Amino acid sequence: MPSRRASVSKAGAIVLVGLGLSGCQQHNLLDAKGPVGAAEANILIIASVIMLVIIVPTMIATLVFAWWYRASNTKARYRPDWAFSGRIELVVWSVPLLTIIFLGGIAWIGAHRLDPGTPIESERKTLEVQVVSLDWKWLFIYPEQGVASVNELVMPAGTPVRFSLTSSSVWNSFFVPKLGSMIYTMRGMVTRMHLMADQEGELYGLSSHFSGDGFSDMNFPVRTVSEDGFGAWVRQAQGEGTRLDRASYAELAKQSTADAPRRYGSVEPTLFDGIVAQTVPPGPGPSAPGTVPGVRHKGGT
Amino acid sequence: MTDTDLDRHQTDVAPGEEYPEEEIGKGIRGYLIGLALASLLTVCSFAMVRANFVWAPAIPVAIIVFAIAQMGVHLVFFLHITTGPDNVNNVMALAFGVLFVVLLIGGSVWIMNNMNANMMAGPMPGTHAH
Amino acid sequence: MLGKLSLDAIPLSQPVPLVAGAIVVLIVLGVVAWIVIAGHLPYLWREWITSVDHKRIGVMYCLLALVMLIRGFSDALLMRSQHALAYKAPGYLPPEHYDQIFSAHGVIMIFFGAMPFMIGLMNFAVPLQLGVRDVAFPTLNSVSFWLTASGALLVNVSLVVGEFARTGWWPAPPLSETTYSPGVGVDYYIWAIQISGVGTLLSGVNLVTTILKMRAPGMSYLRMPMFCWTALASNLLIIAAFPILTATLAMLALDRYMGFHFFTDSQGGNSMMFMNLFWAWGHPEVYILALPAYGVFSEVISTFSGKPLFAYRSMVMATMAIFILSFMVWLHHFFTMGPGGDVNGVFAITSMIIAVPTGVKIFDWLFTMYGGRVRFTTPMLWSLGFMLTFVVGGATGVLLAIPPADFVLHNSMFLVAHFHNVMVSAVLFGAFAGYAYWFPKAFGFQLDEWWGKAAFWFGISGFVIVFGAFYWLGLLGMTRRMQHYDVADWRPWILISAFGVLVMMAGVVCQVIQLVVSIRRREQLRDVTGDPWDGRSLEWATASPPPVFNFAALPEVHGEEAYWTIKSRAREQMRLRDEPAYAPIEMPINNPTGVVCAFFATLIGFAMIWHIWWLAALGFAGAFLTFVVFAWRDTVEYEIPASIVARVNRANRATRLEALQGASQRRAA
Amino acid sequence: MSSTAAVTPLRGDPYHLGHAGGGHGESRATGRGTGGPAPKRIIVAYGFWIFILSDIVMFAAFFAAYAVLAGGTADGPKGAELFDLDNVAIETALLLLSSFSCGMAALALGARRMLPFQTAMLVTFILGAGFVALEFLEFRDLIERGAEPSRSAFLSAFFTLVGCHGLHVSIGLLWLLTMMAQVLTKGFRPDIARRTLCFALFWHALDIVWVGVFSVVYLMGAAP
Ligand code: HEO
Ligand code: HEM
Ligand SMILES: [Cu+2]
Repeated sequence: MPSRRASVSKAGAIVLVGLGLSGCQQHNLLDAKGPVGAAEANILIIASVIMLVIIVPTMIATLVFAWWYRASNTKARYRPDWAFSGRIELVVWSVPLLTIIFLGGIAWIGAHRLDPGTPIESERKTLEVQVVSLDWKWLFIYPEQGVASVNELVMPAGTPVRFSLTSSSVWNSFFVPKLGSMIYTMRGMVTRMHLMADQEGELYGLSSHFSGDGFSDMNFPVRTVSEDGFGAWVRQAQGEGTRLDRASYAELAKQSTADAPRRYGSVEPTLFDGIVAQTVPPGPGPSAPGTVPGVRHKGGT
Repeated sequence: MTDTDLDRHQTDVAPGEEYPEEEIGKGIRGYLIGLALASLLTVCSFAMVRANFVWAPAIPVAIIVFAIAQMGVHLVFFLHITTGPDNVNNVMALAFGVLFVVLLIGGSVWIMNNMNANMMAGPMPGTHAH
Repeated sequence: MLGKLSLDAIPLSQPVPLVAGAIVVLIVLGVVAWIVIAGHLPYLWREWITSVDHKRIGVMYCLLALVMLIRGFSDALLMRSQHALAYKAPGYLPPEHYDQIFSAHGVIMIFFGAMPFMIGLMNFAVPLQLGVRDVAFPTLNSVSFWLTASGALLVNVSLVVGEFARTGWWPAPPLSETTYSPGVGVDYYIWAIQISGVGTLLSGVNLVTTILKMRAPGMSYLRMPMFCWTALASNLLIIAAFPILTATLAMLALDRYMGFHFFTDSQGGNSMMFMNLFWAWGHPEVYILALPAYGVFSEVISTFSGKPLFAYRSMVMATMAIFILSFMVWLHHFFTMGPGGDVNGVFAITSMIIAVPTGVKIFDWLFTMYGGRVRFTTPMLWSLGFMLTFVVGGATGVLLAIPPADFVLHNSMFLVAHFHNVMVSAVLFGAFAGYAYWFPKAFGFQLDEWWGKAAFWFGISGFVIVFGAFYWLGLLGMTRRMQHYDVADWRPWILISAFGVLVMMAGVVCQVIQLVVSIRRREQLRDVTGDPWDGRSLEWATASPPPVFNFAALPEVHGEEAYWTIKSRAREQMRLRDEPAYAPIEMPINNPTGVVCAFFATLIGFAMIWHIWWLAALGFAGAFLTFVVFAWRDTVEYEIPASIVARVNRANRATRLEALQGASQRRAA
Repeated sequence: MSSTAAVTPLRGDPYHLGHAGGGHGESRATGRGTGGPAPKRIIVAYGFWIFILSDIVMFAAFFAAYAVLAGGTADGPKGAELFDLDNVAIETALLLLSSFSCGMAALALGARRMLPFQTAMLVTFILGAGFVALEFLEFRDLIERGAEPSRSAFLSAFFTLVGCHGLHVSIGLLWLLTMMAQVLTKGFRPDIARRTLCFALFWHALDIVWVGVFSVVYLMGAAP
């Protein structure tokens, strides 16, 4: 993605923040940390500005007309029969229409260029990450590295990442606001998305599709690290030893909330495909009331 | 506007007003034509599947065409949609109904086909780089 | 015998819902006891509960809506206070309860707040504006209302018996399937919505038939008031969209009750299909709500600007364009499910096109004020508030309709802000404008302006604060439906929105006070002429409150603004129209079909929710029997003698003549 | 402004498409222009017509679900293995003939002739009941062969779509009996005549839906 666009969007973001809203930069998605997010923020700002050009005068006109033509204003001319003007109608239909043609063009192009399935061009080799949403935590599998992590996403900055996403039970939506696009995770299906981080740092990721009682805890830190840092993290994970196979996955798939991040040193290679193909049993859903820590159940069953 | 005007409009709209009765013979003829046409189309549809003289991929298309034709026959000869009173409204309502039915079925099939295609397991289907 | 129902269903371990439920039950019982003891029951039964008069039914719809809006608002208060407390803390509402609250809030606000309000206003005003005596099917109208009330009752029963859905206002599978929602919450949702949905559908059929087939002599399509046009469009949408919801929820029910596989994630089921079908109803639904509100604004702005609606025909065209377009955009609710660029692109563009006719409406309202004499009454204030805030909500809608923007804003608080921005400013403000505008017509006295204006100023300020904060929270990446959070950046905005809700609450309180004060001061606020606002359409041509038969003789319509034409002529000639020749009038007899049907519907719903099959069968049999008994009646109408018609009409004519002469004397002075 | 022409009863088809003056109120047609509210007969029939259209939209939703889920057989039986087209052909014939006899009943109703009316209604009932019975047997047979609705999404959608139509026909039969009884006891009163015409509308509409069902579900499902 061209960086000029990114800087335009940054300028826009700074303008918005400048409106007395400082101190919120850390999570502001207009200040994106990756090309996808930057392009989306850019579109968001451009479209807003274009619409504001129409909206603000309309609001002002509403106030001005209402005030000037108030019943008590004897200076205003009362035209009780004036109810049509071809010229005004022409303007009234064509201005929104032209604006929409323009915005529609942006939408059409954007829908294709920024479709989550569209790969990101880069000299670096794309990293594969498989994502499984569980009740209520995230599992990230790095098939090429043979490691996996729970509730913690580590990715090298400057390297495009291709996510393949599915769910162990109900739907969720994978979303890292500062990187851009979100996409649903659904059992038995794979959605795909490409993202890239520009710089190292720690970001915030979360589920943006309601998935039940433990939903509020479905967030995770995203650490974007250097390439070396990523290698180090993989080695560290490999050193931790525990293996993610069908048995340990079945344990993991049970409902729980606010699990601390943890890693698996090796992963059964066909696990993700098995989850998608549903040869691995689904997350079991709620068990008997009161057995899930932090989740109490109310009568009714 | 006069009183008699108002009065006329009131009696004009008295509830229960009926149109002169249909002539029975003419009525039966209409239904008979409808029955004959509908039977013909039904037979054609069923024959289409039974007989194997038609190019297979064309069969569903033909069935759809016959179905649409038969629905038309029913509308005209059984529901009297073209001759009933206040026809414009009836036909307009029908047209909107058909529009929404087409939008709903067509839209759903189109959307769901795309979704299913994009969400298949395995490698990315037709990775579309632009 | 009792299916799944047992004492466990009452949440004895949970004080908050139990106390809330107990309070509601006590209030309801108290009101009922008071009615019975004070001896009002026979009157209520005869004149209201069994009434088939469209005006009474309209009023009851609005009353139901007002009560349910307050219930929905208290849910909003609970949610905002929970958030205020739930920073890095569990707050006071555990997730399984909080999840029920936002689900109930959405359901109640949309199905039992906004819908009945709009249907109530249409019921009340449309036949009057068309210059006819009632809707096409008066008894059916009563059935519709009581079925809606039955749905509302079931939702409220879930507060104390069992639980409500924890799946949001659209119960998306697989979360709503039995595996993940084994409780009765989703079943309450399904049956409450199915029952009230039937009511809504029937009322749609009723109003469409009324508008297309029953208009005063001379009232051609292009002479109908704008509100009738928007009502027509809205009810056509009901007819086209509600069956989809019925079918979809039936499929969900079959999945849950009989192990079908429509939306399950196994055996070939497809959960995405639910979203597809739900939004094929859901999007038209938001215009079902918005269109009548647009109609109210058209009436109000034109009346209080003292001018005809600007570019009436353009408005008609825009209304019908919105009607058709609204059926072509539903995918914009799931851009992020991954349908691909082409599908997203097409639906993005169709969605955005709706901005064109809506914009035309905004501009035409603007030019209606231009050259007018604007009176800042309460209904007009609500309308101006709408115009000022709705454009922002509409623009953010267009923003969300751009797929790349939606990819970061979907399901965020930005979206929550968008839809409240449009629903509160269009639907709620529209409802309040219509309420204040037609109240004097319905009851014969005006609402207190001071308290009304106070309600407006508190309401709109609170609204801007709450949802302004929500917009910003969305840009900070906060998603909807969170029970607690641990992001420090969000905290100030959440506290601001909590403050805003308190301001809104002041508005709600003012609104209630307004009603009480107005009832107590009704003699000072009396509207004797039947035309307190100097109105332009036919509802102002009859007395306030209108007699059962609405018009002594159906008015003859000349020109686009039926009553304005009549009134102008009267002012020119300094005399009223000639008295019509009075004739006896046949009106439908009040009957309890509606309330009896709804009784059985409630039984069916409750029995199905708790799997009490015999009770459900009993309910079905009872409902069928009710229909047969209704169909077997021999006399369905009674006659109002011409002498009574004459007396009622002459009384109104006398006050009008007085007003006419008074006005001319003032002008002369 | 007004002419006495409006009072003369209208016959034939004065409302044909493209009739001028729809916009400006000079048309004399009842319900459209200066004529005032339409007569009850038209109001009732039109209201019911609208209701039928909404019912058809509901069927459209079930059709859409069927179209999308027809492939979701979950390795279970497919349509081609299950459907017995002879049975469907008989069902179709029964329903079509019942539509015809229902038309005869409507004509007899118009002519106020009790015996022909009751006979035609009875024939309609028998044909309709035959249809429902055949469908019931078909469903029972399918379930016995293990093709029950909970087997796969395809079967769920199939049973629901076809069953929903069958349910409509059954309700229609109940209604039919009620109308026979009403006409018998109360005669051809206008309100009862109106209701009977609505029933006829309903019955014909169900036949139209059936055309969609046998074409899309059975014939296209059985096609190789
Ligand atoms: C009354 C209710 C109502 C109304 C009127 C609208 C109006 C619009 N809505 Fe909104 N919406 C409503 C209720 C909802 N919407 C939603 C969600 C929603 C989403 C999905 C977002 C997501 O889930 O990620 C999109 C894309 C839109 C788009 C639009 C558009 C384009 C309009 C347009 O109609 C707006 C048109 C108006 C405009 C634009 C302003 C006036 C125009 C002028 C002044 C002309 C000039 C302007 C331009 C040329 C831009 N809506 C949801 C979410 C449900 C949920 O998820 O729970 C609800 C309830
Ligand atoms: C009057 C003031 C109102 C306030 C303060 C308010 C507040 C809220 C809040 C806090 C939420 C939850 C947001 C979240 O998911 O975190 C919400 C959701 C919602 N509100 Fe409101 N609301 C108000 C009025 C309305 C009205 C009038 C309507 C409809 C006509 C409405 C419809 C909804 C809907 C549909 C939801 C979504 C529920 C869901 O997520 O399933 N609200 N509202
Ligand atoms: Cu929408």
